[in-house]
Amino acid sequence: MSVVILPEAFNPWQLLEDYQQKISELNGKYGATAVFVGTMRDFNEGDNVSQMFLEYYPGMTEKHLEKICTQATADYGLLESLVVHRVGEINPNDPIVLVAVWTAHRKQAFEACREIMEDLKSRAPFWKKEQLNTGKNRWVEKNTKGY
Amino acid sequence: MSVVILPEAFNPWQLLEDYQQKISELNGKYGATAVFVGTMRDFNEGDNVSQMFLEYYPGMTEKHLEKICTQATADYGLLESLVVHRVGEINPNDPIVLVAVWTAHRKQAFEACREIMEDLKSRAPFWKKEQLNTGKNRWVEKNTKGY
Amino acid sequence: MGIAVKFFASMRDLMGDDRELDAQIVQQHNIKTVDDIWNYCVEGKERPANVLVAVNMDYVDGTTLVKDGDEVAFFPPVTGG
Amino acid sequence: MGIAVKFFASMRDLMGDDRELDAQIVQQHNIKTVDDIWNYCVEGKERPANVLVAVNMDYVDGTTLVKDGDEVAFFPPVTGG
Repeated sequence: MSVVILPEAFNPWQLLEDYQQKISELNGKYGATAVFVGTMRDFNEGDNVSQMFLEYYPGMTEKHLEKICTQATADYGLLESLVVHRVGEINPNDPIVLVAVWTAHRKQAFEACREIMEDLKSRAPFWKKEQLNTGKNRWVEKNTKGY
Repeated sequence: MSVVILPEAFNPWQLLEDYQQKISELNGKYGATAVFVGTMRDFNEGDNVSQMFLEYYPGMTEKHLEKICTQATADYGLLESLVVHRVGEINPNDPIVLVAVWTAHRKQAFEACREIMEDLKSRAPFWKKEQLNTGKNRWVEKNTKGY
Repeated sequence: MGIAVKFFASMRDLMGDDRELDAQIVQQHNIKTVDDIWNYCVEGKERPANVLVAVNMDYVDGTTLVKDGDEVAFFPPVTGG
Repeated sequence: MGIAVKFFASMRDLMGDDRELDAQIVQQHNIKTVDDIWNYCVEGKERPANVLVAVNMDYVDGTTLVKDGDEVAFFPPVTGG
């Protein structure tokens, strides 16, 4: 289980390759890997967005993400889980979040990955401030529904 | 949309990185990527499995996978989709299947990825023959339930 | 041309190699549907309920009509992914 | 030590910088719960229903008791991921 808060850009596919090498003692044990990557779009609610600032609550954010993963590990029998979340200045097309889980069977992988993302989106302390092409700034007020 | 049948080993993370570069006209348009990777385990139904042979129906398999992706694109508004499936001789820890979808929002990505996998597992013409550590061969008779 | 009949995976172990039913066989055995092809190949043995059937690479059921040039396939439940 | 009070994102724009409530303030204003802290900071203005509260980095509700050394945070609905 690993939770990472990152202040700089990351390549989710490279991180996944590296992480899977680190958990090679599980080779042959997992049959399913479910992954979600959230990426910054260049538009939101009808406006063009040129940049974003992602604020978090150092300490609580990590604690909450670890709690989510521990709970999902218990609920779905996860063999491994990885959550990476970007903070700070973010540009369009930058990955913002990566969630990955490894399980024996696919049902548990799909459900755990989605569950972790939904908890993260509704409960993990992160806040987005968008900078619009017009130069205006605005805090994003709520996330879209996931179910 | 891309459907690939592969007779040799593949690295799903590398393929994803390459594919995302190929669809760079979508940069900033997708906010969500959902991915599933199915990997060969070294045990099944209580037995140790040393190798597997994956048979398919050349022509129909591709046609069926393309039909699944076309349907999911219409149902979930996918911006892009990629399905890669291994055939032939497969060793434990080898990736067998990769499904990835790109959408504006996460709900559609999660649901489409799972839907494609479920249709693939229940309807796409592939058949696994397991070689056990004992030397015995057996056809896998059915897949586990996904919902 | 005739009708090409294919078997996959455990069905091939059971039924043997692929077959080509030429026009003469089709006429002689009055083969009109997928079920007729099955019956001709197994000499009347019932088709297990879980055996899947495709004509020209699309799933169909046993009552589907077949014609010269068709490819008909019988196979067990799929187990990919 | 006192009680550390933090605000995040749009709550900080609204409430200003983080504060440290020392023992004297706590006693003088009879601060016992999270709600008491809120009321002290805003001079009685009601807390919007969607404002989230954490004590020592765990989610709590307004009736939660606070003590010397605690860290209390108020923040708007989260929008990560």
